[in-house]
Amino acid sequence: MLIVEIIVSFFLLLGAFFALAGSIGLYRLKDFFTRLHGPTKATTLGVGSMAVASAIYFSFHLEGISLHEVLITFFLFVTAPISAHFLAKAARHQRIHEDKGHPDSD
Amino acid sequence: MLQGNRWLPHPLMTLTLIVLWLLLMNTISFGHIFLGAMLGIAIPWFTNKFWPERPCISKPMLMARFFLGTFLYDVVVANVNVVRLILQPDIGKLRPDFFEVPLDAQDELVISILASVISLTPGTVSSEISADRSTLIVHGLDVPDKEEAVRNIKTRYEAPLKEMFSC
Amino acid sequence: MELLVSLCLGVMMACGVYLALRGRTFPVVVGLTLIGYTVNMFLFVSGRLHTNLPAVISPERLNYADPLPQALVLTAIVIGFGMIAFVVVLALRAKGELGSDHVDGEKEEVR
Amino acid sequence: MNHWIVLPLLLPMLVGSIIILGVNKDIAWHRTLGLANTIIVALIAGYLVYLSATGPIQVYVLGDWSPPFGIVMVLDQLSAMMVFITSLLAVFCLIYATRGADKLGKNFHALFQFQLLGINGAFLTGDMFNLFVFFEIMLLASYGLVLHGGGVKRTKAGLHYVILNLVGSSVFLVGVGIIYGTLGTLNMADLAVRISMASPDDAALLQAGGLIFFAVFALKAALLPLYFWLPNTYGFTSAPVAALFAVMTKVGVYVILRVYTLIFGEHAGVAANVLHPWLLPIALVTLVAGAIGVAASRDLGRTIAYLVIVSVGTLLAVIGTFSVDAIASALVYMPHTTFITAAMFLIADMIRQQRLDAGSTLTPDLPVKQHRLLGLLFFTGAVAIAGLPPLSGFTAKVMMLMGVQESSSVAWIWGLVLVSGLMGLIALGRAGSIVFWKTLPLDDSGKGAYEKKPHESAPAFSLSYAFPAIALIAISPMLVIFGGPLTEFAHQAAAQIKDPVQYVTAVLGSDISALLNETEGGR
Amino acid sequence: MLSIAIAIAFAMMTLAQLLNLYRLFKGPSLPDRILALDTMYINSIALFVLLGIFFDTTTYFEAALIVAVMGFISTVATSKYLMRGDIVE
Amino acid sequence: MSLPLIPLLPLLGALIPSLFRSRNLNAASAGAIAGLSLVLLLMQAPAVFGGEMPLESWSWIPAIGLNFAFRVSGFGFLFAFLILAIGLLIILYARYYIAAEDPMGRFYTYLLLFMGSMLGIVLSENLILLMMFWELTSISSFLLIGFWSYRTDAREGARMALVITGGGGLAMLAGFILLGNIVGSFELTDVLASKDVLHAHALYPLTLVLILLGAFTKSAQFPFQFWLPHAMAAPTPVSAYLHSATMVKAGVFLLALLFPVLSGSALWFYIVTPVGLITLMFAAYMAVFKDDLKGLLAYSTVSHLGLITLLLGLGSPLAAFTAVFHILNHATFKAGLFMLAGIIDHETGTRDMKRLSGLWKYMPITATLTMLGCAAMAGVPLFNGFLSKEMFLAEALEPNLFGSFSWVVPLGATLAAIFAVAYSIRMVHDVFFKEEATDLPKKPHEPPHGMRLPAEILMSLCIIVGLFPALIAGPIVNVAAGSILGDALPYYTISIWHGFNMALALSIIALIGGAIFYMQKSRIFDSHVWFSRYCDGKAHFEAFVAALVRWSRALTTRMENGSLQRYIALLVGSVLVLGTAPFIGSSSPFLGNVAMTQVDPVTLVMGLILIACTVATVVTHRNRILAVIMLGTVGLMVSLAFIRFSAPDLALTQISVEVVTIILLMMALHLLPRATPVESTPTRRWRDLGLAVLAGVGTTALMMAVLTRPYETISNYFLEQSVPGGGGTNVVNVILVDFRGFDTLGEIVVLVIAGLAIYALLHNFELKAPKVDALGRLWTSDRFPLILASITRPLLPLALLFSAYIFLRGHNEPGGGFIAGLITATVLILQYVASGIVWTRPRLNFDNHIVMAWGIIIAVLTGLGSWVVGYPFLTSTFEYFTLPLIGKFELASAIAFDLGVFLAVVGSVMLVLVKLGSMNSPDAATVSPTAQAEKEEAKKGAH
Ligand code: NA
Ligand code: NA
Repeated sequence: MLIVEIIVSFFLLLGAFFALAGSIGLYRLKDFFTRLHGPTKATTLGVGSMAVASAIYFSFHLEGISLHEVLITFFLFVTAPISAHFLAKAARHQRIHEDKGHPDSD
Repeated sequence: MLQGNRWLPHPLMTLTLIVLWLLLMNTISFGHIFLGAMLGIAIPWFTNKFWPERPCISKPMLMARFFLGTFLYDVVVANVNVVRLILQPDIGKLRPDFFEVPLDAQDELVISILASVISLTPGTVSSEISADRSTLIVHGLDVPDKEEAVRNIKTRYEAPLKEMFSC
Repeated sequence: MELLVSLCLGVMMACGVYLALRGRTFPVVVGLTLIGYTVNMFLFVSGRLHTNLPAVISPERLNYADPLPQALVLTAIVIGFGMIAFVVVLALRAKGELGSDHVDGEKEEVR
Repeated sequence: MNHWIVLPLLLPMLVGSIIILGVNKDIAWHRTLGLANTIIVALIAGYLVYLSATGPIQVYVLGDWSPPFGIVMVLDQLSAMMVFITSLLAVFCLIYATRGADKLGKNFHALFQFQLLGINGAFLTGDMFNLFVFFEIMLLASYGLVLHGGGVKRTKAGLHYVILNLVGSSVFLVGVGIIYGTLGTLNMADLAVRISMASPDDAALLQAGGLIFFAVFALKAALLPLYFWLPNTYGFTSAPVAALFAVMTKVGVYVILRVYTLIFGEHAGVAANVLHPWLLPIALVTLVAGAIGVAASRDLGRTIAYLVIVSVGTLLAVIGTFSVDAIASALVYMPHTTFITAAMFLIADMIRQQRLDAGSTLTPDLPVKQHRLLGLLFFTGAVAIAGLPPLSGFTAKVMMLMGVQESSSVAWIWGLVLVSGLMGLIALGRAGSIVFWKTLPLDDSGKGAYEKKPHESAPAFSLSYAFPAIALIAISPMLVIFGGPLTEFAHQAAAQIKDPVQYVTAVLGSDISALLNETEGGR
Repeated sequence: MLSIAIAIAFAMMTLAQLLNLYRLFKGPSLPDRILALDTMYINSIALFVLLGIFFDTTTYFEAALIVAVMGFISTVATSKYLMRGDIVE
Repeated sequence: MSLPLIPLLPLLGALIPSLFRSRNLNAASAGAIAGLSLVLLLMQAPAVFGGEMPLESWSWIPAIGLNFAFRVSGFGFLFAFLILAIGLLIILYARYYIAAEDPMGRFYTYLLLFMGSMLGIVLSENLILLMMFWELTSISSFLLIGFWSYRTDAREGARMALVITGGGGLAMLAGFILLGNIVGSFELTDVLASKDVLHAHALYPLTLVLILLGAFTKSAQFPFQFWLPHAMAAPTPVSAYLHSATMVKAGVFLLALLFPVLSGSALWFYIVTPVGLITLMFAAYMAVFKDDLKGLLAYSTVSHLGLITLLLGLGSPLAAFTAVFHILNHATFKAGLFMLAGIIDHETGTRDMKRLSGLWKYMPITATLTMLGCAAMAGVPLFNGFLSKEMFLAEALEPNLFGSFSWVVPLGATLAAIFAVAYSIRMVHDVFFKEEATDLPKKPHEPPHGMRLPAEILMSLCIIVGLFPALIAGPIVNVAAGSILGDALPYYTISIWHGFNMALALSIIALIGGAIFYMQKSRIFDSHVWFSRYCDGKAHFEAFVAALVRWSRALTTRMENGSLQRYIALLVGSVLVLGTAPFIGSSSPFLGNVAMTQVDPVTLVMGLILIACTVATVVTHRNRILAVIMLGTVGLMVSLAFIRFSAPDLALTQISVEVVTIILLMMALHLLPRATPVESTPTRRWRDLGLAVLAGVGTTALMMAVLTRPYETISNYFLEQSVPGGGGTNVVNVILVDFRGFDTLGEIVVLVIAGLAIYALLHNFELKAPKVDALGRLWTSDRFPLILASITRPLLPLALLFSAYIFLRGHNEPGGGFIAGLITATVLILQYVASGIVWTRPRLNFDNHIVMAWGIIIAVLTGLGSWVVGYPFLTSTFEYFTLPLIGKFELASAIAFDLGVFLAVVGSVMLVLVKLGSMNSPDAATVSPTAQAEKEEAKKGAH
């Protein structure tokens, strides 16, 4: 059981690290388009990895396997690029890349 | 590969749904396979009009290799890479920029999958598809060489995708 | 914990009321939505705060959160949604009929 | 289990939905279904009144989950009477609406059925949260009906009505939260039992819960300072809707009566009689404000709307003394004022139509086309409203004056009820005089002034068009002629209300109600 | 050991939420704020998952999945609002 | 049953005259009805004169002491007789008087109504019944006075009469209720026998004053006298009837009727006597200066009513007796005089005594009759008026009145008598004598005989009674007075000659003085003008009403300034006051004694984020889209809180509803201004902030008060019964679909209504959307970005599977029909977002109206299923089945119910969002099935 705990802990911490990194990117980076990269990739992977951790955990803690958490990961991976694409499109429409740091448009 | 008919318009989708159902339910009892099959038949029947075209996957093995190999590897690498860039002390050194990828693929689904894949892999977010669908505008987090980036995308992602979906 | 929740509700209620007292339909709707969140929480919390006691019966558990307020709040959320939807559309209709989005249909429109 | 009790709810719910199914069908189809169902519901409601008068309080246990766990519908004399008033009124309002008002917008008939459902539900339910649900059904349907047809004034008034009530609904939930959070139950009878045993430590909190409810009910009932939405809402909406709404404020009155006799009544221990110090003065001030509004009004529709406020003030002032006699008299006044104000809304609408541009504003204009018919109707209605004999306003007023005699505030009630009656008389006299007598071209001398011509393009109404108004007006003398049985019924109903043990026994069985008796006796 | 990992993960995700909040408030552009909100949605999934492991229950799974679905739809709709004004056209 | 018929015949038959077109039939039918009543009355005469009092009584509304009870006392008989006899004469007279253009049928209808009401007053045995008839006379006289409604004076006169007499009636009603209560019965027989009980009661003064108010207003006693002269705007038959024998006499009738029980106290004396005296003098004086014939008669009437009141006030049996006698006499001559005034008006076209003169030449018979009437009015010997007036003077001279002020009454009486003589002379002299008038509107001549006949009869009676009082009037007056006074009836014979006494002397002084006063009239005239103007209560009354209206309007507009913000503030304020009041001065502790639980850091931070976002919503609210985003964050945090505190179902619901709400808000925002301008003043904002903070503090405080207290809930039952009774492990869901399924049914009805009402609101409604975004840029031309459409389409089946999962799991795990419905609706809406209405609509080819309606129908039918097997509505059932291969599964009726919920949610949410979306999408209209149906309908209509 210890090995399971270790694996779960690993995935959890790795996921949390990536997710936090995504948010740090959101916090730190200088313009919208660069900020977009963090949440799109790091956060998606991070949270996805935590879902996998959960799947592993419950597969060993409950009767039978528990894989449905993987669906969350799957869903995040399918939708994250669309969200990112849309946000980028919206930002391009607002021409944020032309005059950097445009204040709230509305 | 799997041809649909009036009663089973999307055999592949039906299969996917059954698998998903079992995943959701966390069981593989016969009762749930039965229920999943019922839903797997009923739902595509209802949604057929939304997605009448059956994606033609000519090379399933290539597909598997691509998504479980290249893609998964790139995702992890991309993330490590991005995290490194994000966390580096001097973020002023980044060279973010837009660049245009000319598209060979014409199929909507292929373009969409390509765009998604691009967004999930090294330092790039696809941010616009031109109106004539001939180019994809991509934003890179750190782009020292635009041409290199374009070439990378075209060979590493577009080519296999085109190939696996070409019938 | 109780104090934290109560404070959160107080702030939400205050902000909701302040917005509901504005002169334009849109902030009023936002305010009403906030008030709605607040009272739903209020009703929910009246069944007390329970940690890790979801009211799903399972043989391993002895204690459960009070399910009744939860059911009530579920109903209240749905009803509140219907109401908010209606008032949003009514705000549109009022804008069309009154020529302004002021709640009294009076003031000049400011873009 | 007597299934008749839930039919006034299930039938409108079902038929309303069936009407939606025919959303693209001919309006005649909607009308036939809606009207047929409303008539059936009214007949059933009539049977329920009979049932309630001849037997004990009946309880319908929905889902067969014994109270206090499930939801119950409770048929006592009060709820039966209110359901009957509503259903009967709905029949006439709907008939009037089928003369054209229902075609001004979409979905009128379905909304109407749901309105009926909401109101009847509010009267029948024996559960505090279910009451909230029915309030919301009633309100949302009323929003739809109020705004039916659109127009600038209607929309603005509707907006105010809707937003205020949205805030009100939120307050209701806070109230539910407080009482549930302290007493742990929602069934009204169970609340009554538990509150009687509540700890003195909870006194202020329970009282606050009780009074916060009152704010909501006061908004619905249109008490000062929460009635300002009413004059425009009622005055500017379509006539059949305004007429139906004559019963909406009564829902507020009903709930006040129910909640503050059953739950926060005499036996409520630490929260006993929590509303007593508040209701009477507020109602009296409302009465005065309403009368002032009546005097101030420049429009017939608004005049009647203010009369609704006056009637609410009167009702609650009388109820505010909380004696059996007073409540009985209020219950006699209830059908009178509901039917007559409804009739007046319809009459005002017919007048408005025949005066074309002048509409219902109180300015001299050409005579109405059918001055004899409309004049007679208006005059009769005015006599009834002003509380003059031989119509029901008089008997109700006399009974109310007698009913409050034991109250220490009798002088205030008498004075204000009588004076507001006089102000109503002045205002209605003025209004009728302007509409029917002071007609253009103004002429002080000539004989033959009866030859004055109305608008040529004004519509003329057949008797069948005027039928709903005539029928509603005709109820007034009926209430006098059959005043004996009516007052007797009201008296029994009032006695039933003032004895919550009956209610609690019916709902929870005698074991639990014994607790109530004990605690009552103990204090 | 797992509980320590969970605690650390909780701390990290909470910090992440605060950083998201910073971006939400700071902006400066609307896409920035929408991105911040979207990230908050996704990080909330992480919190649900952590909570599930912490309490040893799968009851929160549906909530996590729904937050994923709804966060996505919300972001798409908001972005479309910025681009087209008309969401359903 | 014959007694009630006497008043009921005219009341119930009132409409009959209106049925005929012929004027003769109008009059004849009215006359027949009145005649029939008179016959019925006379049938009671033997009994009445035999000293009995016929009485018939039925119980009517015991709760208000109302019995349908009638009596014919002697006094009532006298009055009823006057009402019917004079009424018949009036009917005859009016046949000639009412012009051809006037609606005669209606006139008779009103007249009969009035007649019946008067009869009701005088024949009622029950006080409440009497009250009903009393107010009926106010109403019917309102109609009669306003008969010529096109005239301003008629309208105003009628309204004033109604308000004054109606108002007095209200006071009297209050008095009657007090009286009835003190006595313990509303039957006159009981009341009249209860003098001692009443006088001993603390409320006697109030009762008396209230009843007197009613009587005085009705009988136009000072200071309420002013309405009566203005009631003269009525057609003359009306004046003749109302102001001689009937309406105004109702007041004195009542005084006399209740004389036995009310009188006999100092209070009675000190109120009634002065009022009568002042009225008597004041009105007589005013009458002298009236140029209008009817005005003169009106004031004279007021004055005579004052006289009768004064007599009753004096309180002695003989005075009461005299009052009764004078009632009879006054009715006779005054009715005749009014008719004559009407004849003069009718034949000359004017009633103005300044214009009329020298008519003797043209109308000698009318002149003669008028002189007879005036002689009676002036109290000239040998006429009936003299008799009662002399008796009055004799009473006035009774010593011991007012102690040392005992001279006041005789002096006043004499003065009034002088004025009476003067105006009587004036009426005769100014009209019929002096030089011949030249500018009369019509050429005067005698009226048709039928019109004069009633006056002739009445004047003859004046003389006959005057000559043979004991013979003609004696019996009836005795009977009448006897019924009031009972044993106290004084032994008194009416006769012309009582020998030389002080009263006779005063009579003579009055006659001479009156003549002198008339001759000196012109001197006083000028000084009188201002007095007359000042003393006309009408101006004051009108000014009062106008002020009332003005004041009401000012107050109303100040309170109801049409500002929703104020109304909301009032509502919030009311809640604050009501919620705070119980805590003030309460001995119960504010907080309970349950300890608080520990805060963990994660929850603390999330709570702070929630607070921050909430505040941010307010701070950013002027930038609306920003506020929406902040609101979205608040919603997310609330659902986190639900998860944190063990309510997964709520979290699911909250987050779904939240997103749909946000979409809805943005769809609306597209059509609304995108910014909120700064409008309210800083003061106002501070006020709002103060109110908001108080509301917040109140919420926190109440929440704390609740959370720190122990409570016992009924919920254990649900937890215990959920599996065995409801067949599900998710207790929240079992409560929703089973224990409290009725709430849920109501909840979906709310959603469906919202759909319906919103659809109706948006129907045929358009709102212009801006062509550019907030930065002034054209919208992106790419309406449906490729990537979204091509990914969401394959995702749709997966999402539907997910919602099926949520739906089916609901009974046992978090989920259920509602959340599944919301997921389905949102993913379908996502298709609209991705691909547009034109593309999506045909692919979802069902009317959302029908989907949501089926939702309710299925839910209701599921509930009704239990009826069939004899259980109440919504009784659930579930069963576990085991099928080969498939294994054990559960079928619960609750699932069917939940399906209804699902459909209602899908239908209503879709209906709203799609309708709202298509509002501004012109191409969307082409694909809506409803639009198609409407088009077809329009086509059908065109054919
Ligand atoms: Na990428
Ligand atoms: Na649109």
